[in-house]
Amino acid sequence: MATLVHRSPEVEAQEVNYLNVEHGWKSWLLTTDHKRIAMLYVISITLMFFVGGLMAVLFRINLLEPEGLFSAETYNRLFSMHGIVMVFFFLVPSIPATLANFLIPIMIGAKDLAFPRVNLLSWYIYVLGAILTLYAVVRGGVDTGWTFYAPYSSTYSNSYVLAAAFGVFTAGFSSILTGLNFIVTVHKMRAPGMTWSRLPLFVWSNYATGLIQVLGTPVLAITLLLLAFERIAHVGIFDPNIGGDPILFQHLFWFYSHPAVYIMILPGMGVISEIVSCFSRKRVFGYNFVAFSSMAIAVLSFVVWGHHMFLTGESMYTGLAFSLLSFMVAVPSAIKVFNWTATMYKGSVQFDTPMLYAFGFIGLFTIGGLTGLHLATLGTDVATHGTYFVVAHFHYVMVGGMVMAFMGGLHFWWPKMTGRLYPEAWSKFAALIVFIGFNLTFFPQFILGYLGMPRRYHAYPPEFQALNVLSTAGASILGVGYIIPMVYFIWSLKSGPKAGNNPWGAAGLEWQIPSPPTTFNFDETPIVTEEAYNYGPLEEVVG
Amino acid sequence: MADIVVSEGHEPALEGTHLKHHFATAAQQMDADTLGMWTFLITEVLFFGGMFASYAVYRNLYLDAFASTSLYMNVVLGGTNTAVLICSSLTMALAVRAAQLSNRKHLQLFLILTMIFGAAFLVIKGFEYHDKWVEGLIPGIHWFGYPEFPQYAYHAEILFFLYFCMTGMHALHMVVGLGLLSYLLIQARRNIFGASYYTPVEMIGLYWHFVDIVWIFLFPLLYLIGYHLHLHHK
Amino acid sequence: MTVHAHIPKVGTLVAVWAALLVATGLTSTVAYFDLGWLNIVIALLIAVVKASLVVWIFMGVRHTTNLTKLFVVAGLVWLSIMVLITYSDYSTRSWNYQPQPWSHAAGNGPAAK
Amino acid sequence: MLANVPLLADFPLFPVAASEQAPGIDALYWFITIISIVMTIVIFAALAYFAWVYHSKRHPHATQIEGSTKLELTWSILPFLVMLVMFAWGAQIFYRAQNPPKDAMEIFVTGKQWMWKIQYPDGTREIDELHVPVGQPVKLTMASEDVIHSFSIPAFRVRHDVMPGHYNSLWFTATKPGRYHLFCTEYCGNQHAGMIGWVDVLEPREYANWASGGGAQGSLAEQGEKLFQQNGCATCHLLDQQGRCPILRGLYNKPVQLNDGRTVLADDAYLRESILDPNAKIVAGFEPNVMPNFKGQLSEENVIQLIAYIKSLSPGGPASQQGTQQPAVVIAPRSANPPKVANAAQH
Repeated sequence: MATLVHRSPEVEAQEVNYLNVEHGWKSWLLTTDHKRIAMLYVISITLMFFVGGLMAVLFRINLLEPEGLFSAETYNRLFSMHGIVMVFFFLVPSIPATLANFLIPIMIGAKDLAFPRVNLLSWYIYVLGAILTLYAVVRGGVDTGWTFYAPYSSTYSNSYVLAAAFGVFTAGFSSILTGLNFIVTVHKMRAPGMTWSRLPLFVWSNYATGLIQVLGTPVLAITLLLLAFERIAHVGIFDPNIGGDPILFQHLFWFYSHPAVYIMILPGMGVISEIVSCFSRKRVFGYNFVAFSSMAIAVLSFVVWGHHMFLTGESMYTGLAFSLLSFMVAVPSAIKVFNWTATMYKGSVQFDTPMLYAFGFIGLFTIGGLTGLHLATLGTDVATHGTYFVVAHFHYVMVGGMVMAFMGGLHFWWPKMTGRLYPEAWSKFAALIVFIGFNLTFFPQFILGYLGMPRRYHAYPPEFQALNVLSTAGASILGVGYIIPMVYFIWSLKSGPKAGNNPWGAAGLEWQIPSPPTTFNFDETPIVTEEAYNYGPLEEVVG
Repeated sequence: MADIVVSEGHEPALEGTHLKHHFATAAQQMDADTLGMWTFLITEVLFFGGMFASYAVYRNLYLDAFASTSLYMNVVLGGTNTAVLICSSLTMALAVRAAQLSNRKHLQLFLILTMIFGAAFLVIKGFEYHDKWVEGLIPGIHWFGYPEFPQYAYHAEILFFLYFCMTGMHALHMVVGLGLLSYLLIQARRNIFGASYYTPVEMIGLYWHFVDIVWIFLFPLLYLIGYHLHLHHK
Repeated sequence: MTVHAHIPKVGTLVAVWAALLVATGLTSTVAYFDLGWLNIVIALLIAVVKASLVVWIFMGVRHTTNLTKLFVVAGLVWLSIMVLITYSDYSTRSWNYQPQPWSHAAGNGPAAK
Repeated sequence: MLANVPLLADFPLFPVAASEQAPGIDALYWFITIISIVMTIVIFAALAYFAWVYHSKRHPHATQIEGSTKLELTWSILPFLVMLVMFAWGAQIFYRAQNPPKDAMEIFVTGKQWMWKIQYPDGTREIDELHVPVGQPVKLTMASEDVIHSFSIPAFRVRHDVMPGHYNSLWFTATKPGRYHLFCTEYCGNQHAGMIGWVDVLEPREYANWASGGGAQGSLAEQGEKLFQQNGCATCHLLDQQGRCPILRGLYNKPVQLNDGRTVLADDAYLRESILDPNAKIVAGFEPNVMPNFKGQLSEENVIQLIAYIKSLSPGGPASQQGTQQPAVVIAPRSANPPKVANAAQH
């Protein structure tokens, strides 16, 4: 795809890379290399993922019995901390801070992100936020749900709301800095010849993500700050006792948190574009449409937040507008699914592990997206809002979508990041386990939801037990599915076979440099002369 | 290939010592810095925006209660502060200009003037806060119940809550700005800035102007809501 | 030398400064008169003009790239999305719940003086 | 549906539909679900087919294709048109859900950590139990004492959040006698899962029997009248002549001129605000600070009783108020109100 000018053959043979160029704690903790920072992020978000996952396993165990195995207090704290940790400390930074941090400069032919020190700062801020939140966990947790709805969180809750809220507040700035860095990098750091229409779709989707992070996160920050002041001073603007409106909190909260859903899924969509293209040996069908759909999602995601509030007493007319706009944001997501499918048409399809995850993503995201229609439709939202239907819907998008994409991306670029291959049979087995476990966990919840089982119940009427047991069984399978890759990834670091520059035969600048890359990625700034996904000359034009 | 690891190895220092290793040219670096700063300012706009949205909603719902708070707002001090900030913006703009012209003496002078104006703003703000404390207008913490307008007691509390959040956040930004200006002053003394490199001066200038703009909106929205009701003369 | 170093004239900066001071005086003066709903409109208009002067001249947007201008506009557009849509909820809430067309809803719109 | 199959009786897969609006919502639900299933199958089938036919073993060389604008437009516009149908259908159901019929019987619900308090016009009070007759539209007026709750009856497919500081409402017409769950579906603290109750749908005759058993403390309006006396309201709010405070007779649902020139409607929300925070809106010609503040003194239930009393002072007014002194009138379906007025009032 690109011509690397004056590239000497010794480059392949040389052993110095970003991992071994320096040694010791200090060389990692003070690094400004985007690849090392990405690895720091990989470690920290994996830790948080397992913290959040452990909580999920525990509260699924609680739900085995209708009366609940734990106390209500424990259960409420478990599901709240699960949500907070998973959303703000895993899903939001997952792909942007790790894979995109590692790959964006390489994909556009740059030596680093525009602001390497800001990048390191963002990791420290993330760690600070995580510590604050974990402090809240250790002290006894928070029981407000990840949504922190006032006035429960501001007045009534007896848990560590302030610590958790400040943790999330802090982590928000880490997210802002990452997004800011991507935006500037994509605008200003592209190699000669790397035009916007030649950018890999992964870069497009992360650019769109960056816009949402920059535009949405500050609103969450100020909302949590107002909430904290209200909790400290026992009076404030969401307090109904002085004429404040709790619905205003929801407006401000969802102004960030609905777009945040797209922060969580857009980078995953970018990963899938890369994987599907590579393992179909074919350029992505309708490149322009896929690229612009990312931007359309970024923009439209900011005008649909009210669909979380149809039944709060929000104006019916505003509700109608939000419902209509919510259907509009479904269109660009649908475009992506259709284009990935069409990419395989007349391709040369291979089933390596990343492709299995991509299949999983497309399937589960389709289900997750389509069930979103039930919630965007005013009439059916009345029956499904606040039930397990919603839980199932967003887990299909977040876990079935984003976590699948993250795992797929990790398997795809692991050889590039570490220079090592992982055992193929095990990885395929794990992908299968994840897929089965996931569906077993969350599909029953759609049925539970329409039956009316409310979210966030630590105990429930006995007729819901069978489906809950099924769900818990699935969760344990899912847990196993996530632990297996942990094991073989760590194993591969020392004992995996060497990967070589391009184990998948993929197109893209990142595959033309050594694995692992050297500190500055390229010896010479590459000059790009071709489109992305150049797996061969264009042969056929449909339509 | 040891030379790849040495950061300045490949880059001939064409444009002075301030070019970071990962940029190709000083122009690219400056473009990136400018764009980064503007992106940051956009996040700031939305950060304050959350409070402005709340303000809009409640002003619409409780206009009379909001208007009644004008009795307690010191328009003279608020107006003076507006003028002080505008002056500081001028001196900041002149400081950037001095840096562009490599005029070190003027740069230092204008930076010091900007800091004096900034500090004056904070001192005046401190007096206002003190008055609010004395009058018992701190919602939830030191609130006397708004005896002059009992009909507005509840809703006026919302305005004062917003007042302290908005002006407090603004003052916090001023304090950060003063810190940044001190940093600039130290750098300027060391003669770092000149026509070929003045990005930090320009960037911090942008930040300072932004803080000024926030105040330009806060002044009429918080101090002048019910000014025309002439509550002082009642 | 950097590429687009535009050095503003001292006269321009001082003129903007003077205009800002005058506008501040104007805001306070106008607020002294009871103009009903016009009070807030005029106050906001003056504030927008003042802010534009600062952005355009002091912050040098006049001489920056189109990209920077685009970013400035985008920030304002997003701010207005948030404020206006949130506001629209409150201003249309009463539409549905008032069966009598001849009455005004509580808290709908600024008080008519 | 499936729940009626004996084998699946204790393992339901689909909820009972026990209200007039449930079948409509179910129809829309199935419409969206079936379209979703069809779409899922189409995509899965395409994926499987391409994966099989174009597997690298069978199709070693990919054919590079740019894309197709026609196809892109097709699969953008067609789904959007289908979604517009969903939108319009859903909006129609929602609009109906938001506008209770004028002859609906009104029951009051107060959410409080962690129980539902139900008050009937005849003065009966219950906790976590709601009794309604078959075939009678019922409007629930809901208030919260503390945090946000959400009142939901899955078998009726109705739900609405209960916001502190607001009156919220929902309505339904039960169609099948039986006993159904009611849930709180907005997380409200420790015993959120304990805010489960039952809805008993009774045949009209049984309901009349049940209703005649209640009301020992007098009707809701009578309870309100008692409160009105106890709290000293009657000393200033004289019934037939101007006292220090406005006359309340005939006030309900009438426009009120305020001292700042605005006109507001004396509906439930206004009355509630005027009881809890009397200075917020002063009627033209009256002084502020005459009436004490009842915030913290009266519970939401008390306020509901007082409002019922004030309503009872305006018999035969233009819209929606009930003849609360006579429970029999309330129960009798579709009586009392002249439909003309009700219709005219809708727009």
